[in-house]
Amino acid sequence: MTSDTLIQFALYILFLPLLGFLLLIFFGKRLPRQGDWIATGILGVTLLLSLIILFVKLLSYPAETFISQFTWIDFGDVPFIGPISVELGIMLDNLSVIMLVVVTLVSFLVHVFSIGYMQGDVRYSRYFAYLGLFSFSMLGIVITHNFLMMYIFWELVGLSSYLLIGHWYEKKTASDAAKKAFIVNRIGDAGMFVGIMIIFVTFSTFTFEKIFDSIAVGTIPFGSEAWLTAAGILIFCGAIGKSAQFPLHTWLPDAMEGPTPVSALIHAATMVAAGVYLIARTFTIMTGDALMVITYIGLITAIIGAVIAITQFDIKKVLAYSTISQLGYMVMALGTGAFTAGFFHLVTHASFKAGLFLGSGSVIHAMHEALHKKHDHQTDPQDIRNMGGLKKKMPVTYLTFLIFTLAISGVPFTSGFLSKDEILAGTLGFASVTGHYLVPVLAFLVAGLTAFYMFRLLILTFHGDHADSSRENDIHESPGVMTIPLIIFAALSLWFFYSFNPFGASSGWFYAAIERPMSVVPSVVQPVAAEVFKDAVHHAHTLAMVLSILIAGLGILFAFVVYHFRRVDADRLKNAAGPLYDFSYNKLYFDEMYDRSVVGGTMGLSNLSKWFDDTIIDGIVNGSAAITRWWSAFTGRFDNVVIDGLVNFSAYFTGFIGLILRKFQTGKVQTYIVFVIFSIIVFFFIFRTL
Amino acid sequence: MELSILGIGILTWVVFLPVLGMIVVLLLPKENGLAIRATTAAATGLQLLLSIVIFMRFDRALLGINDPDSFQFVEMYRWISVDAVPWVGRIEINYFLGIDGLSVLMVILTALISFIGAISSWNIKRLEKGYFSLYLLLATGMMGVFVALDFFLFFVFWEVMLLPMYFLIGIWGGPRREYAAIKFFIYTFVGSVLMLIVMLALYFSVTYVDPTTGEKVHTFNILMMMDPANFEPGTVLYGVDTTWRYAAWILLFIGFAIKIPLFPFHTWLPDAHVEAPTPISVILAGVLLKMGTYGLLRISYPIFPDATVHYLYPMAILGVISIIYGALCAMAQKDFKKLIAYSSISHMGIVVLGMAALNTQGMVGAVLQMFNHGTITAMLFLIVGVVYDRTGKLGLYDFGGLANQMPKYTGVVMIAFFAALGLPGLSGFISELFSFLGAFDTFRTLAIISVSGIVLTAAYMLWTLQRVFLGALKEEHKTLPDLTTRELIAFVPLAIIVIFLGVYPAPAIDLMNASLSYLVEVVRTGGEFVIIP
Amino acid sequence: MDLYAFFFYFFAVLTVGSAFVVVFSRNIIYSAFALMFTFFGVAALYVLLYADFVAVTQLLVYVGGILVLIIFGVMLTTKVFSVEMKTGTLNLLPATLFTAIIAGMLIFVFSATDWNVVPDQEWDTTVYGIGALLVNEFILPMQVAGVLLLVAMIGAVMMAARDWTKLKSK
Amino acid sequence: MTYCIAQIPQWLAEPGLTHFLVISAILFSLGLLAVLTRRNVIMVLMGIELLLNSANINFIAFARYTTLALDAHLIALFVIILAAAEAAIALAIVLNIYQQFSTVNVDEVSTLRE
Repeated sequence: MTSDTLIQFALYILFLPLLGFLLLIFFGKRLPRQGDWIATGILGVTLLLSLIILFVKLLSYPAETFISQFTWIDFGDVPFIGPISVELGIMLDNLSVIMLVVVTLVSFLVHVFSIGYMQGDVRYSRYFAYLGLFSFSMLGIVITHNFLMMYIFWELVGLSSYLLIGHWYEKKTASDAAKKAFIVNRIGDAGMFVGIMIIFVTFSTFTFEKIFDSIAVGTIPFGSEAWLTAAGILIFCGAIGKSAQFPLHTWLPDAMEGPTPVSALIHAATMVAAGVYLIARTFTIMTGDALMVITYIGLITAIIGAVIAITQFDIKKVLAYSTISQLGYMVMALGTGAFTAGFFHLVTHASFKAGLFLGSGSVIHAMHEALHKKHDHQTDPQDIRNMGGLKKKMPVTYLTFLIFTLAISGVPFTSGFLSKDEILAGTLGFASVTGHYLVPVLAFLVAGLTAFYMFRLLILTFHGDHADSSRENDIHESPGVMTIPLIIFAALSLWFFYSFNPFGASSGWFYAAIERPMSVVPSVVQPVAAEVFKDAVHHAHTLAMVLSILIAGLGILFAFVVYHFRRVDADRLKNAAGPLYDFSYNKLYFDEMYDRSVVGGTMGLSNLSKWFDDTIIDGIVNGSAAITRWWSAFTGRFDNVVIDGLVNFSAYFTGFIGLILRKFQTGKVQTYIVFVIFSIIVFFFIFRTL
Repeated sequence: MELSILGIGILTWVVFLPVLGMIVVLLLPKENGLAIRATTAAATGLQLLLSIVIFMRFDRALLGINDPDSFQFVEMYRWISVDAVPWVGRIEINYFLGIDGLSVLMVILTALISFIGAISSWNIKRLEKGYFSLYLLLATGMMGVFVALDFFLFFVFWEVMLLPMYFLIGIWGGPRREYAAIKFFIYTFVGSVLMLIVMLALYFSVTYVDPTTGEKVHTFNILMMMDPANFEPGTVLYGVDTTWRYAAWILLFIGFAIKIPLFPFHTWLPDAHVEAPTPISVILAGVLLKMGTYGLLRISYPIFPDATVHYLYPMAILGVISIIYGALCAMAQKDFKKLIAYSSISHMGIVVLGMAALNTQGMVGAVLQMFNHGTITAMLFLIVGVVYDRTGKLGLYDFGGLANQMPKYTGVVMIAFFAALGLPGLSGFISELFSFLGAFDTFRTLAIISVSGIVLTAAYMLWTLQRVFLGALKEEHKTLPDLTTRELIAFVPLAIIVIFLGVYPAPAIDLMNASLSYLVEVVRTGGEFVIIP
Repeated sequence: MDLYAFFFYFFAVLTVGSAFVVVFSRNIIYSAFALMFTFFGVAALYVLLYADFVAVTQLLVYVGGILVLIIFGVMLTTKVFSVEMKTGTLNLLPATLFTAIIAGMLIFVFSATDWNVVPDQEWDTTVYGIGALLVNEFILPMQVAGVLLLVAMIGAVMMAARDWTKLKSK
Repeated sequence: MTYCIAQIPQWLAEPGLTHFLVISAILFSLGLLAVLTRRNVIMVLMGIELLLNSANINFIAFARYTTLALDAHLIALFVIILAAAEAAIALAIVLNIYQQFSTVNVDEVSTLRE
């Protein structure tokens, strides 16, 4: 199979979902079964094609990069700047072909799951149409070969995320969440836009390859390394928004207002991981300083997510914060230089987190049906306090959920263990080279917390007794279309897909395929060199593995002690933590803080502008109104004729004259003539003196 | 390139077809509303058809700007020529039409929006005859402004456009129409007066030698004014970087800035929009605002390159203020139409910023943004018109949940709103992208500040979307009908253009790229250009 | 003081004097009759200025036409045989003041200006010249004037003939 | 002193252009006064006739003493024509006013004010 065929396949993969979107948006309601089979079928085909590409690429062309591009806009030879043209194109390298499979796989399975989950929804066909639009945009991000297309699809996934979060837009919370997601993402995107501007102004192109080559030969923005760092950080801003990194992470928990499969697809597995993918793509031009920023942002995010997740009761919220935390992990990994580990975690996380969300979807679906049967509309079907004991009722869901939980906690023989272990080793190595020991310490802490809160979730949901025994009998296992995707994800969360050695991924195909790219930035601002880093990681590896197993075990043990065996009372713990618990339960008060400062500030500013416009610039300027009133009092014969202060003096003056003239408007011709004559006399004397 | 129909040049046809329509309308009995509407639609439709012919036949490689030989579809006749007036000399005013890459897109936009406006005027109820004849006169005035190459002719068209607008707002407008119309008129008229002053100053400063008689003739020819060699030594505007030239530039700039409208001169716009009937709002936002920026590019830039370059930075600052201030004001509005009006201010700020960048990307972005803003805002005002026609309400909080009730309408709304907030894949993005890219090249800090505008735009647009279309439907709106076929006819072409130019903007960019690059060259070599970080 | 001067002063005094009566008489009928003398005086002044044709026209049109019209107007709108014949004034003080200033101004301008007077020319009758001009250079104004008169006539008839009381009762 | 005495009669003895102009000025002022002060519309009309006459005197005087010649005569003729038309229309209006308001006093007819 030649490279042309691969490119062709990639184009099919990109545009088939768009075709599905168009078909469904225009004809969806008229198609049999509202067209869900079209959407699912298309995704199935793209999955097949991506798998073909993956195998062919990794087996036949492991080291090559295929690019196909065309000139989209050509400015020609621009005066004072030189030739400018904008190319669009696609690029297939190992990174993108792996991402292709991840995206199409998760998307396909979510489509299948949705057929069961969304049964009977008011906008069933619309839902599948939007899923198609999302798949298209996400695949666009994956296979693009330039910044512009990256940005375009970056915003388009934002759009589809907006549409899907707001799927049930009759609910105020849903439309609020959708709006919040889009706007918060826009903030990040604005930063990314500035970064892209810096790049474009310097290199007159958007294409990754050309930019990397230019930097490699020493062309940097405005001749200063600081600008290069700034460009890197600004591009990373896009990732901050999309991957819900601190300080823009607040939209992701709210986004759980969308349907649960959407949360699995967009807000767990693919779109939020796009930020990580972006960093991986632009890793080449990241300076050491930029990577340091990325590391710490990731670290902070990981901690925040983990700390908040401990105390949440909404099953989806817990998962959302765990997603934030895991994304922080990936970002941090890339920041430290553990490139492969970070990206690996993206891939493994995609399957087990999508699985977790679908599992929670399955639970919520069952709860919802049970509550519906009892006409209970008060009880929240998503609150884990209303669950418990589902193990017996939903065995498939439980078992798969258990595997996912083990994976995310980093227990050996799971995919999560492989990737997490590599990341922790990476942080240790990073610390030993640079001396930032805070990074590994906190990273290990987060690993422990993750194990704890995930098992807390698992235990509260599936173990023990059901909260309300009267509805226990109404809860049933979900149908096959929903459990089969779960089983597939569970299988993918085991180690052997990635490496035959369950205690180290570095010998597997993944590590062979993905290698940390060479940095092209000037040597003064280079990050830790790949070889040095590799050595350090190698030394730290065994330590990291032992520690990570230990810590995960501790977390799990603690969760069992508190929630399963109830040796320690959870309420006592809560009271002991006191304000810390409140802090965590209220999500560290981020939303409140932003509402007061950013949202309030903007609204205040906007009201100020309106006031300024209505009062100062426009309206009757206070002064002119006062003068008008003074004048009318002075004449005493007129109502307060409002001179429309038309902003500037001339308008005011016109009104003023008008007022005087109005006085002369007696309706008697003779009076008018008197005035005419008077003016003639005046003119006479004026011109006489001239 | 020449193209004539019945011996009359195509530009004359394009400009005066509406006047022909107007004559027919005036001859029709006033009871025959259908015939009047059909005539209007036919006249503007033919205008659109001709503008498409122009688009097809337009030579993309010719430069234009200050080179009379590379203008296209040129028509030049002696219009007013008075010999030897005391202390003025020979007065010569030409009927001089022609287009280049700068104006061709505006011609197409004008024809398109005129046609859309005619379609959406269908449900005007009162005094149809007067309305449609004024409307057609307005169409002629607008088109004339974009094709005139003689300053006097330009001015005449400018004023011809002004009067019908005044009456259209003042008679067919909303409850406070007189106030709005007067405000519009006075604002614009102040601008006209300032322009007139500069026009006369230019007239007395510029002469050329008539090749047939050998005598020196004062002229209103814009192209002649662009050549510094034509300025008579000792006249007001002679020289480079003189105070008088700066003053003239500022006067012109204020005149045009009122029309754009740029930050401190913008308050007529919200009032005019709120009061104007829907089609007039469409015209106002779709075409009239572009005259300001077009005037700057056509007149201020090449005639006063020295002053232009000197004042680039203040101009860019005003643009940035407009972007952010307009967006902030829009966010605080409770009236649907006012919100869109302020969003226009914000979007036109982007045009000014792109223009001030004075490089090809920025200029192309700016002119494209003029076009795109024309189509997008036309859609937005039509959207407002749809709910206003059905409910008579404009408050943002009066609605909610229309998405379920009117799905086709909501589809159109989605396209327009997302195009307005610069979503990639729709035309607004392309032009904003290049405006910002260009601006970043010249004014680094300002461009970075202005990017915050796109966040604000997203915020108020989505908020509006939420308030009007999402949420629960109100009881009294349960019977609202979806879009009619006629409304769809108005929306669909615009939506198609918005999507097409978003996906493949090259056809539009190719039209103007050569001319605008040349304009950049002309202006930059005429003054001392510096990059301000 | 030759004969010319005598006639001039005589008619000047007649004109101005009767004009005074016109303006200051409280009885409108007196005013109307005094106006006749003013017109006569003006006609005589025209004769003194060698404008025979204009003088005759003045007599015919003003005295024969306009004055009659005015008197009719007076009769139709005033109760002639009542004591109400007197008409009031308004704005007397400012108007008089302004008029005085205007008069002073005019007289000052007229007498202070150095008129470009051509030496005395003796004329024959002007009728021939006027006739020639009327059908040559002034043909268009004459036609327009004719149309104007026609329009004025029809208009006046239309307006005067409309019966308001009947319209109102309907 | 003798110089002065000799001057005045001579100035008086030869009526020239200025004399006619002064007459016309006086007539003009009187007409104006009538227009301005009288309440009766017909009196106002008479004032207007006086104004027109004074203008005519000017024309004819200039015709005699300057190069204006016959052109001025013609203009005077047109003025007379105009005056005739104006008088006819004006009186028709007056009649209408009288029937409408039962008065011909201008100060009572002030609908123009609204």
